[in-house]
Amino acid sequence: MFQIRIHGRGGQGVVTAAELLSVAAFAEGRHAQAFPSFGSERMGAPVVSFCRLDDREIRTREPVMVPDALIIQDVTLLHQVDLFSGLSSEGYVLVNSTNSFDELGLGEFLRTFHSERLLTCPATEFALEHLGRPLPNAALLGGFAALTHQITLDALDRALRDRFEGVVGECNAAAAAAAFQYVIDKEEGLVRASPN
Amino acid sequence: MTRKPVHFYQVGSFAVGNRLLDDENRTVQSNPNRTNSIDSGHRACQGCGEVLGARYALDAAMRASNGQLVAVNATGCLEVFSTPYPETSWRIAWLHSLFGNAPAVATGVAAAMRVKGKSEVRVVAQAGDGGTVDIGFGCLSGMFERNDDVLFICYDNQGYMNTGVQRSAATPPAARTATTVTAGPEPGNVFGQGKDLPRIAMAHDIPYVATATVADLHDLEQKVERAMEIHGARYLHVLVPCPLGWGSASDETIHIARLAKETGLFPVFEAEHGKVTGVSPIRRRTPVEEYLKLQRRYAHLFGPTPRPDIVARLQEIADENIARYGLVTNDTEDSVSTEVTA
Amino acid sequence: METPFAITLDAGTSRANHTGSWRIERPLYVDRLPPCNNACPAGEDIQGWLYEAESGNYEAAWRKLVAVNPFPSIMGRICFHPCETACNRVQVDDAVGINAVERFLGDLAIEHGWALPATALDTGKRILVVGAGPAGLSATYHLRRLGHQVRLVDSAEQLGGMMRYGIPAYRLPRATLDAEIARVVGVGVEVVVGHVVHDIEAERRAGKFDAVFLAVGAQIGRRVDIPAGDSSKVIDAVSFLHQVAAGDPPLLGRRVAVYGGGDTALDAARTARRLGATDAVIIYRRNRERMPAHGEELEQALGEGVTMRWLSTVDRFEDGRLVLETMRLSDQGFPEPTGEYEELDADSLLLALGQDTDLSLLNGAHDVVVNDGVVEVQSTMMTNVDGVFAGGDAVPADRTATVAVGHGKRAARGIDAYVMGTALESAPKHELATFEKLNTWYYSEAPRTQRPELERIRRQTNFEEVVGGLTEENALFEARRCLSCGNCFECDNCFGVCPDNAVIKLGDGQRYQFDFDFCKGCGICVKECPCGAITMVPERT
Amino acid sequence: MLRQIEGSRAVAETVALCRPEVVCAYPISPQTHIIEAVGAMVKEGLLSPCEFINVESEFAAMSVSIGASAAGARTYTATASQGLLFMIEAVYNAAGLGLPIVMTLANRAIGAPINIWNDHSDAMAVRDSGWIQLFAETNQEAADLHVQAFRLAEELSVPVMVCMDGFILTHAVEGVDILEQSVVDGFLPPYEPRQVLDPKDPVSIGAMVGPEAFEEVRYLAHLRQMDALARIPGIAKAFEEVTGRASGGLLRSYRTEDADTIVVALGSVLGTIKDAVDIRREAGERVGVVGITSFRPFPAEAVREALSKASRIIVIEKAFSIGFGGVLATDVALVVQGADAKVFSVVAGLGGRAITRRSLEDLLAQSARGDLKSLTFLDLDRAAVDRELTRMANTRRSGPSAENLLRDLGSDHGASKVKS
Repeated sequence: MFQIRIHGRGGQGVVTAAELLSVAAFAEGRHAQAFPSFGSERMGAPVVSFCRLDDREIRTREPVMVPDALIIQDVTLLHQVDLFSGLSSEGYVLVNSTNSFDELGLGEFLRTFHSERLLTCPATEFALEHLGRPLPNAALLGGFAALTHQITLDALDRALRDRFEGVVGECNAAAAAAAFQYVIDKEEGLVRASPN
Repeated sequence: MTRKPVHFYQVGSFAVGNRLLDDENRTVQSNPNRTNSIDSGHRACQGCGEVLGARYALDAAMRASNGQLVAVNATGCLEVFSTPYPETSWRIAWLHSLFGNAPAVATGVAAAMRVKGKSEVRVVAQAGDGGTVDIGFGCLSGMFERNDDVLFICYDNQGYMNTGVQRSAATPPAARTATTVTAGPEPGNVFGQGKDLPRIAMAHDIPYVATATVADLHDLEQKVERAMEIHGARYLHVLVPCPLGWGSASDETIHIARLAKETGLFPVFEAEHGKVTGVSPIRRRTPVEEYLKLQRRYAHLFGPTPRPDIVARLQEIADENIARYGLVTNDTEDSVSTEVTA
Repeated sequence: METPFAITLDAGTSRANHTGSWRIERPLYVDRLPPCNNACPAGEDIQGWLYEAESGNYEAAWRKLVAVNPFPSIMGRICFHPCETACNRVQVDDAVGINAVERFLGDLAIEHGWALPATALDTGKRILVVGAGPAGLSATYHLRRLGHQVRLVDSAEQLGGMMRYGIPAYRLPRATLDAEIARVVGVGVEVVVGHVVHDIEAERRAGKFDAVFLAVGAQIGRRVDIPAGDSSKVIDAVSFLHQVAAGDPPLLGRRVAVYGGGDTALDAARTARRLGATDAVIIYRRNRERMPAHGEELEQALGEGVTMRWLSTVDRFEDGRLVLETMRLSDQGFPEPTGEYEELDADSLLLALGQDTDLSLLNGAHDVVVNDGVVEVQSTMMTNVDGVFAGGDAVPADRTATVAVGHGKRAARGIDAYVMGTALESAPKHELATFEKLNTWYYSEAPRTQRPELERIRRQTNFEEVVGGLTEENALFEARRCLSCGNCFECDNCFGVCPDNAVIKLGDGQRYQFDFDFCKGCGICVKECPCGAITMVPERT
Repeated sequence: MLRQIEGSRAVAETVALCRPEVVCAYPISPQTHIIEAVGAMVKEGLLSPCEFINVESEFAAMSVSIGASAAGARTYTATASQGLLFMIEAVYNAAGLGLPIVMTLANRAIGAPINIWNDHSDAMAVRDSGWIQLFAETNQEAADLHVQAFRLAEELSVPVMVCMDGFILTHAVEGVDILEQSVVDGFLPPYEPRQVLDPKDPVSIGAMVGPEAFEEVRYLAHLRQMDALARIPGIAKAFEEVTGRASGGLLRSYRTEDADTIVVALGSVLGTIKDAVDIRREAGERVGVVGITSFRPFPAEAVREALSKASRIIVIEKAFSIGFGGVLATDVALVVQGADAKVFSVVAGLGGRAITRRSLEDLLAQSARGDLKSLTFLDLDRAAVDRELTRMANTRRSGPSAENLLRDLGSDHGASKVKS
């Protein structure tokens, strides 16, 4: 079972992200479970959502407490919420940012992690470019697909087009694809950067 | 509202029947084949005004709907004395649910009839003043606001009579009830409280609001007929004296209701979409004393230490009504035109 | 429908619960005596025939009327209608115009030629009626209806008595009078006119009459001794009116004085005006309040230019000049001489000081008790002599045509009982329906219809009828103003206001009945009955 | 068709397939998404004929439902928590009148202190109202139970409440097979009311019943629920025949064949419990689970049967009767009395407190060690409680405990949802 925890702020589509993730996985014949952290939060407050992916029935209803992957939609949360709770050094971390982890001041904390499982991605920029609105969701999911290979870009593309009709679907899909490509490129760059 | 002129002086404009009129111009109550929606054998007190009001209103509604009527009843005297197992006095389709929900239940019945394509079936909800102005007020306001196709009839006997005469938001000032005893500087119910539900109903801009009393059958039946011509939320507020709660003689019920109107204490009028469209002017203007003295709930105003000051305040209320609705007209001493033109 | 136990109940099942057991008092339908009926000297069931008239059943109304009084058209003109004075409606607005409706019905009957009810089978009894005035004609009519043979004799050439010879044509057109008298005679009466009865006993024996009815009226004008010069013309008003009626009016000159304060004085004065008198002055020793004549008659007279000299007596009459003494009223209201005199020019003086009865025909019947010039009678109208009955102006009573008609009817019943040897049973009198017993809320006030009056000027110059009749609309209107005091008129109030549906409506004309299985005895029906036809009585214990 | 959708959506679409004729709506979390979706379907004409009525309160919602059902319409509404309590008078009335209304209850805690998160206090508050109460373990079951609920309600003329855990199920997106309209139509015949308001056949519904017949009326209501016990398995079986899916029924057992310890629970927590049980099984413990679907009527026989071999019965429930203990535990203890099994009452997940697999494993271990108390409050912050107790002992006016606890625990603990 692969468990994802998504951190963001109310209004950024945190809940939708988890749902889209589950829908994409479901489309590929996997069992998926997505659910929000149930709160009385309003726009702007820190929000969390969860997603579980598995090849067998998912029975548990507990919140994701030992995530395999973290998606952080808003770096301003870094120093406000206990984002990394339960995350092992085997885990994946995807952060929406134009800065590197070092620049975010996380270099030290993540030193024990697998570097190829850590990624910052300028999702908001992709969003602004393709949607014209700062909604990093789709782009982050594209990045997540490239980073973890838990879902394919195709499945994500379909999920997005199902969820958002017409142009909006197009734009979201485009943002996702752009981020996906960005990650692939960056990974290759990484490989090149470390010859041995 | 159009009224048929009545020229038959002997029979008068006000008697229940008139052998000189064509059948269709006679009252429903004069018809031997009237529904008797609430039939004999009920357990209402001697001289009960509420059962009279209910039969008047529902029989008229039955005629107006060609018998296609369903009535919803709130908890209260009317419900208790009409349907104690194993006998019911109702001859019409009737449902009792709770004290405070008659308007909502009626909304449900109306919705069901609509969805079932039985548009010919009309729905009436009825409650006492407690079930209307107090505990049922929320549901009533909701039903009004949604303009549901329900005629809601309040039989106002100005208190919780079923539970032994306690004060409601419809209890008039100075009246004695078990919870507004005649002690202290302001004996009985205090001034400056209570709800004027007809006006609150009008504020909802519903198609039809009217008041009536059991003393003027013609007026009451005409208002029910008018209400039944309209679809949407309608409200009819009927004053029904309660011999038990008011401390009046059982044979005075209609007389007292008449005086309530003639003094101006109970304005009889009708309104459409929030605007007053007609009033029943006072026929023989009467000072409030005549009305009050017939009821023991006001006895403390005329006792060993009379309270002319309080009586005067009640007279002021009557005068304000008279001014607000223009209840006194040139015809006020001339009943003929009072009834013929309105 | 499969309904759940106890929660759902079948319609109307509570009729199994007889709430009549709650009752400590029970309502009771009653009939009370309407004040109009109570006041009618002729004994008419006024409310009864008004009830028919309300529905527009005019013939039915007329039949109810003539069952008692064969002269609706006449009464509708000359009756002083005490019924209207007694009418409870006076306390709401104005009395119902009973008299006008009666006249309307009477005229309608004449117009349509409605016939009086058929007479009963011949009893073989023969009755002699002396005097064809209202009393005699009324008695004749009722006796014929009872199946008796009647011989009607009168000294005059035409029937009608005072109705013809005392009441001027402008108040009672001859056509009307003739029509209604003809209708009575038409039921089969042996009429003998121009025949003066000198000995009643002799005539009775000769004609083998089982009974006689004396209705000779009061035809003799009372005279007082007034010093008068030869040239001064003094006539009694009764003779004057008689001569006018007979078509042989005496010459009175242009200035006519009438002495007296009764209706005859007014009739004489108004007739004089019509005969061309420029001045018609009535001299009366009391004042207007104490004048016996009926108010509306005086109004009409004044309207026609008749003038009044109140508080005056005629001292003497000489050379076309009347000397009058001025009177004053004592504390008791009696006129007293003042010793002051004044003069009044007059060509003639008519005396209207009352009438006396000519009882010379009783000479043979010495036993008949006569008192103060009139005949004493019992309630059956029989004198103290077997088989001799009397009525009208000849017996002690108000001298009006209506009273006379009542006498005639009562005498007829008395005579019938006497000749048939049966006891005269009188129906129990109901309690009077007083105003307090009504709930007038249910009646709307309505103005009384004023009878159209002919222009005064026309009245002064001819004998055309002064007071016009009602149109049908007005008559219907008047009839429907009746409050039906004391008697159910099926307004459905009791049926409608019963909280327990304990009143059963029996259908048109059948009234109602209480369902004591359910009546709780609240009494609302009693309180709300407009005409006071329900009462409460204690529950039987 | 199997789709990855939110639980609320699945329920709304399934309810629509049942062709309700009158639907009353009043918003309250976490039920709101359901009536929003149904309302949209009515407005879009996808569900027709149907009267969708936005009422002014839950009291009105149930009251309108009463009128509509009495007039012969198939009627549906949904609520939760305070909403259920606000309509409770009408809830009892609907059952008393025998009106086959179906209502979704998105289970949520009851204040004060106000709390929007999941537990079963609301359902327990109307346990004795005369409604049938069915609990769903998954969103698939929640959807399926509604179809069965309408059939059950209308066969018996009894209202049915389908309970699904608020947020945990209503807001969870997972695979749910939404039935075909033809399948539902085949399974659920048109509503034939047992009694109906009809001017042509007038009756008085809702008479006043005195001592002479009231007990009988109530006893007959009890018999109808006993009747329901007999029908529920049959309806579930019929449902399985047309859908090929086992949903509903009275209860379901998991790995109880040889179990000496059996955990009993209601609703969605059963999934997490099963995971925990599997793990304990691997550790060699003979543990099983019994999930109760029909809480009212309570399947006494079936429960006794299912627990007959167990020596330790652990009843985990998201509600309790303050002053005594578990509500379900009390019912279970009553039916197994006589057998030599000990019943442990575990109160867990109140007000949305997550019930974690870890805590459940610990609980089972504790039970295996034999030191499980008869009444346990899972994951109770004992320290915070003790501090409040001392505070109350020391100062007379210590203020409301809830606020004090929050202050003590610190806002992030108090308000945040995710804790490790």
